[in-house]
Amino acid sequence: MTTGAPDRDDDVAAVLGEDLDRIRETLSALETRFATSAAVAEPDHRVGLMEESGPGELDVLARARQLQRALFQAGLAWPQGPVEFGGGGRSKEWSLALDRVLDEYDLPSRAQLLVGLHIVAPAIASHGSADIQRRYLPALFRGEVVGCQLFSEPSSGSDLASARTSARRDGDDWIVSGQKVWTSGGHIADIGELLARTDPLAGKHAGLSMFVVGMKTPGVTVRPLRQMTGGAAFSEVFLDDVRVPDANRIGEFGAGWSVARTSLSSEREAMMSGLGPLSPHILSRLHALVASGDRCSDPVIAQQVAQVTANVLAGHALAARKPADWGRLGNVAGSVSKLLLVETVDLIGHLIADLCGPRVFLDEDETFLWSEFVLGAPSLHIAGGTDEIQRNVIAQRGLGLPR
Amino acid sequence: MTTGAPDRDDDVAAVLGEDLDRIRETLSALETRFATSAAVAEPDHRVGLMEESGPGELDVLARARQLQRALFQAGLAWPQGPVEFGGGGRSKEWSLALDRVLDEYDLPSRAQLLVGLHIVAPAIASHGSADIQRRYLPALFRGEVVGCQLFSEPSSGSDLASARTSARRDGDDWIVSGQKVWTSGGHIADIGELLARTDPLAGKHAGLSMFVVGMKTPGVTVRPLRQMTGGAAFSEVFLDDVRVPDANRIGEFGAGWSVARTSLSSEREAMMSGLGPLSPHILSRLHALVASGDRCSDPVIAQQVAQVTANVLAGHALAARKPADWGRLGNVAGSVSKLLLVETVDLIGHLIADLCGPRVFLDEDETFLWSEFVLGAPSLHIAGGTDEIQRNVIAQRGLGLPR
Amino acid sequence: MDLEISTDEIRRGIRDYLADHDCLADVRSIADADRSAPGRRPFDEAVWRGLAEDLGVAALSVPEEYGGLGLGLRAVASALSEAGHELYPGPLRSTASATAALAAAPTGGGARPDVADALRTIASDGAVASLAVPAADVRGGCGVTLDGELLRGTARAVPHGASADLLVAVVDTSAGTSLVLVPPTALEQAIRRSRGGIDFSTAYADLIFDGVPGTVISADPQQVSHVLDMAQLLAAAEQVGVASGALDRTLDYIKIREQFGRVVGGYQALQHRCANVAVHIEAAAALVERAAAAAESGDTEVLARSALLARAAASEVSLFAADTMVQLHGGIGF
Amino acid sequence: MDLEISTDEIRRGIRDYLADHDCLADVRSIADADRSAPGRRPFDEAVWRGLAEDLGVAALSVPEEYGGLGLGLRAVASALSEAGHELYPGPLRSTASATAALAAAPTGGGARPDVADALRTIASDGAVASLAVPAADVRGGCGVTLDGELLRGTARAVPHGASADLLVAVVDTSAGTSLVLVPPTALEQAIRRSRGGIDFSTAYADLIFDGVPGTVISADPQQVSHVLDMAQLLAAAEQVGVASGALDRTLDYIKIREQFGRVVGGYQALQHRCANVAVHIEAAAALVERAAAAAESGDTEVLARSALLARAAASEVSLFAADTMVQLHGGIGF
Repeated sequence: MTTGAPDRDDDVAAVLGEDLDRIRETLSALETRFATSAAVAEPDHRVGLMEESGPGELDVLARARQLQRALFQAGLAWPQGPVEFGGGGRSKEWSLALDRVLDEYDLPSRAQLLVGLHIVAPAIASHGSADIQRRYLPALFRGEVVGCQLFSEPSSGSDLASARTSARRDGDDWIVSGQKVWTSGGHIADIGELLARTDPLAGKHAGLSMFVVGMKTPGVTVRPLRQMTGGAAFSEVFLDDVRVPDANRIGEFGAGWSVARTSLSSEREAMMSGLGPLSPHILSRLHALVASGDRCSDPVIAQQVAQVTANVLAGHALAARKPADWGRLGNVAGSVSKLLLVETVDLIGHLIADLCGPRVFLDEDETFLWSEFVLGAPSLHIAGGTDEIQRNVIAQRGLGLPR
Repeated sequence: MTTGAPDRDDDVAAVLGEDLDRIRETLSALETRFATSAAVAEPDHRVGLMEESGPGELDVLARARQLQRALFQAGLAWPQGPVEFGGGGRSKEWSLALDRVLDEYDLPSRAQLLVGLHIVAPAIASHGSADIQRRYLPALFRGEVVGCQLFSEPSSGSDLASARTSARRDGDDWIVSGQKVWTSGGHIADIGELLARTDPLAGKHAGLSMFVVGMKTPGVTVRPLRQMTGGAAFSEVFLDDVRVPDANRIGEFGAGWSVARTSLSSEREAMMSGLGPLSPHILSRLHALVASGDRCSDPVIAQQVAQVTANVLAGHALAARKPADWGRLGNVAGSVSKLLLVETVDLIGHLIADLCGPRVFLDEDETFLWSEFVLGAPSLHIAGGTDEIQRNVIAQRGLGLPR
Repeated sequence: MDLEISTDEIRRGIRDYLADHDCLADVRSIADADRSAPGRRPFDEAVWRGLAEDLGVAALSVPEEYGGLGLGLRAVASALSEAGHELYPGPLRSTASATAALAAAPTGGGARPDVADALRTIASDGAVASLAVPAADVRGGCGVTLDGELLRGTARAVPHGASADLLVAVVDTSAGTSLVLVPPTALEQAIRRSRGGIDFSTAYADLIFDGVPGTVISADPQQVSHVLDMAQLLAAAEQVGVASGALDRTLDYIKIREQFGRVVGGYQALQHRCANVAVHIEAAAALVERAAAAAESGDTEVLARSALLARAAASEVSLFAADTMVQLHGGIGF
Repeated sequence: MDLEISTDEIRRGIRDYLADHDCLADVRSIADADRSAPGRRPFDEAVWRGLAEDLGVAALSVPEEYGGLGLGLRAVASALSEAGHELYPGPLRSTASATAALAAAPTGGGARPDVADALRTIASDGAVASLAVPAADVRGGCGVTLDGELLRGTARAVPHGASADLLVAVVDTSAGTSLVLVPPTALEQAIRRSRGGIDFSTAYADLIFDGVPGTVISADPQQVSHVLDMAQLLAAAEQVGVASGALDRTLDYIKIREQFGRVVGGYQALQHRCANVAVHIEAAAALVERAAAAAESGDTEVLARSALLARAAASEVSLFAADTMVQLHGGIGF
């Protein structure tokens, strides 16, 4: 078990009840199983905010898939999923409690599966036909299929609904052409959730539909993008007369915008939970960094540490909140959580820079490991919708100010 | 001389040259002259950001007028003014250097004259006829006439150009009716600079003209406004068929908006100088407060003190900057300075609150004296144009972003 | 009793009651009275009685055996948030803090008779109580020492100290810092000096003790610091309410105030500022919820940590929201 | 010579020259080279020679008797701001800092021959110089001690330390912390280890001295701290330039990038953020101007205070401007 993880309530036991013992047994066994191969597979000890492509990437992915399959078999991969597809049929509360227990165990990272599980799957689950649900949901939650998101385009960033990638009908298929960008994990994904314009004559939003596209389909080209951290977590994806069956449509014809909103809001909520950038793993390493330096008794640093701690605890408490407790902000909870998250990540970045000084940007042992975190922080303000978009959403949909 | 005043360059001597000795002689004599009556006239030692009406107010005003007259006679009240009206005919540089020297002397406050000198007078000097200049400028700078500003209305705050107070022509006069608000020193002023709609059919901006109105003219009613500090620095002014001669018009018919902009920009520039809220007097008392407490060695407080010091020095340096050094921001220099000022005042307010804790809001000796400063700080974000308006101005007129 | 439903009922009950009694007008009249003759006039007695007795808010966290509802700090925190939302100027928080201290006192098979009496009078008689705590930068007591069985010294700026019927004080004794109950008969012997100031939503008084009897209800240092943590939590809950009330009033105003031919609430700068306030209110509220839940489940360690973080966050957001309210009201806000 | 006109000429000259040579592309290619084979490649030698020799920027503050222009720190600060604006990755600041240290060395009727030689080679030969200073949290020297006449120890992360022809180092000696000149012949004996990292606009190297000759040019503690102040001021000047370059690039982009059918530069949230950056750039620039003026007029006390405040303000605004640039470019900024 990790040390220094943030504190947690003990009502986990109350929610999970008699399942708890069995869960802990399963997770302990998995911890042991994966620990044996950990030293080999973990490429280095860098602390980054994103999974980036690199030498050890495929090993990490393989371990993530193995873990996901094992959790699925134990009924712990998809607690809220319908029982007929292999889900657990549990409540949201149960699922949140399970996440807390999962946080306690030192298991391989599943970060490369998150887009599929927390962006693609919710869209399919909420809007997809029974057929498409059956085809993709169990496979995603079993770790057999890795998903990515094909939403943004060079000229459609914040204004996502202006997407130009076109899908024109051809018999039972659609022929898709266009360019997508900022696709996390595009190069390792099996399927993509594709937002395309199916009716150029309809309104901006009404002209969109959503599809599942196989990333190995002829006409799909993935080109990784170099980013500020030096790594490549994102890709450009070119779609050149790609044939997608109509059976792969998620939701109604013209309902693409509504499906996209489901995905985006699920993404925001996942980010603030332990699944997002502020994993227990990162937090415990942060605590260790603070404790190791000679400045941990510096009052100026102490103020920053307290602020970070408050934000992290608040974020976890919000992630565990019941929908009813959100009041008028219930429909913008993801945006609230995401703004708190990015503020927290910035605070951590500043804390690290203040603690390490120039050693964070020079190739110094230990401290340089944080450079990717510091350089990665800006991306979180943009990914999943910019801060400006989140504030517009809160003000207009949450606080009732005019659009 | 005050102690603990912010440091200043010694090139004051270079600019003022051989005048410097004579100036110091004059100011020393004035310091001695006013020191004898100081204990009587200063009502208390509270530290506020605005002159507020109260028991000792008229004594303070009388002393301000006496000082102003003495400075005028010594050629130190209106350095940049034309010689034929009693001004000094000096350069801006000379005038700024004089301000620095003035800061060194412990002279009575002239805060109640500032609106007349730094808002009304610049408008008359830039736009007024020779006749109106002759009638008002020397009187303002001699301290014989106290001015106030009649711009804002209940429904015209940030959107000043939507002013509805109407002036209709009647022979050689105008008949003015309407309501003005947030008039600083309205109850002590002799004249007001009045923005009124002279042509309801012309465009929003083109329909405005500017006048000088005597505050004792029949139909003018001044009602002080209670504010957050408990005091009353502002008034409402009701204008009820007030007769104003056309000879009191400042600038052309329909040029009221342009005249107002001169006043507003002059106001902003004056605020950041030693004439504004951050007078050498307040700063030396702040230094004394920091030094007197047991927290002056607290690193968290030290960070705040350093930040305040940096802002104050930067503000003074900007106030002394030559127009050419502003580059593309030359036409929005007042807005830049004002935003820096209000940020500084907020920083000081937080520092005071952190230093004094609850003693700043309880009737405690010494520390409670700062409560007016802390409570007054918010008003500076609004007076002279809100922060939002200043940022719009900087972005659009300075940085060239679209309107 | 289902706590969830209760909490909502409590919130609604208090909000409706206080809205009917226009607290803000009461605060303004207190301020006006003070400005004409400094020295604060007390809160409205009838509103307090209605709140404490008719609505039973004072009894929320009093154990059932002493006539209370036996609810935990989540209910009390909710009540205080509502009172803060309306800027209620009476002794709800001071009474709740003292109640928390009394209810937490070690019982050992039933509370001591004096503690039981104090709880009963709070639950049933609308008694005003307060908690005298040390200043923020002081370790130890509130300025008062217990000398034998008599209290000596001055407790400064005690919330609603002039109106309090009974007091719990953090006091220096020979056994260390302790919690001391000053029952009504004893408190009458204290000299009370009302304090002026600029907080018109809470009255403060210095309480001067010159040989006033008091009884130690706990000398356990952990108990003392647990009580101080609960007081921080309750203050934070009230502040979150103050912040949310300020935001609501701001939203109401900027939805109708027009400049440049449109409502100012349509400007992105104002929308984003309000969104930021909302985010930080939720963060502070989440910390309060967390601390209150920890208090209820008896996890004093989590309470200790999260109560102070909640208080810090709530202080900051209440200032931020109040400042936003002033700014976004323009001149009339000031 | 009228300084005002000169400063403008200097600014324009450097800006035009660096714009012609596309520094940003050079920084990118340095980064690309480093990413494929870690270990930074040096700056473009031809651009440095053009800047130092053809434009005479290296000679700005070298006294006239040693072939320089004899200008003060205001001119040098202006030059560094322009270089920062273009993110020039060569040794301009390191050379300027060393030059300031050499020019400030006590002369007593003409500089010592070794100092004079060093200044001449900087002014006329395009020599790369650097200043090795102690780490921010360290009092004393840069990690190197003078043992008799030989230097021992390691100066870590010296800017452009791998390319430097000569070095001024803050060194611990038996007479206290002193300024030591390491002339070209001596510096050749140091072991140099290039440092990797994520700053592609400045190369760093550790310099290891194992008995390398060096000569004390000043053991006066005030002189040492004056030199460190000047170095802070020059760093601040460069950072102000970096910030203003970031703002300019941001403005260029948001004036053309369209979303929701309009340029994003029309949104109030973005306008206000840019306005805030501009305000803080001017504040930092004003502090730099003030510190530079104090340095020129020999007011070391004002310099000491304002140089550190300028540095702190410039550090903050350069981060703020760079972060704004990344954010307002959206995904392509990252």
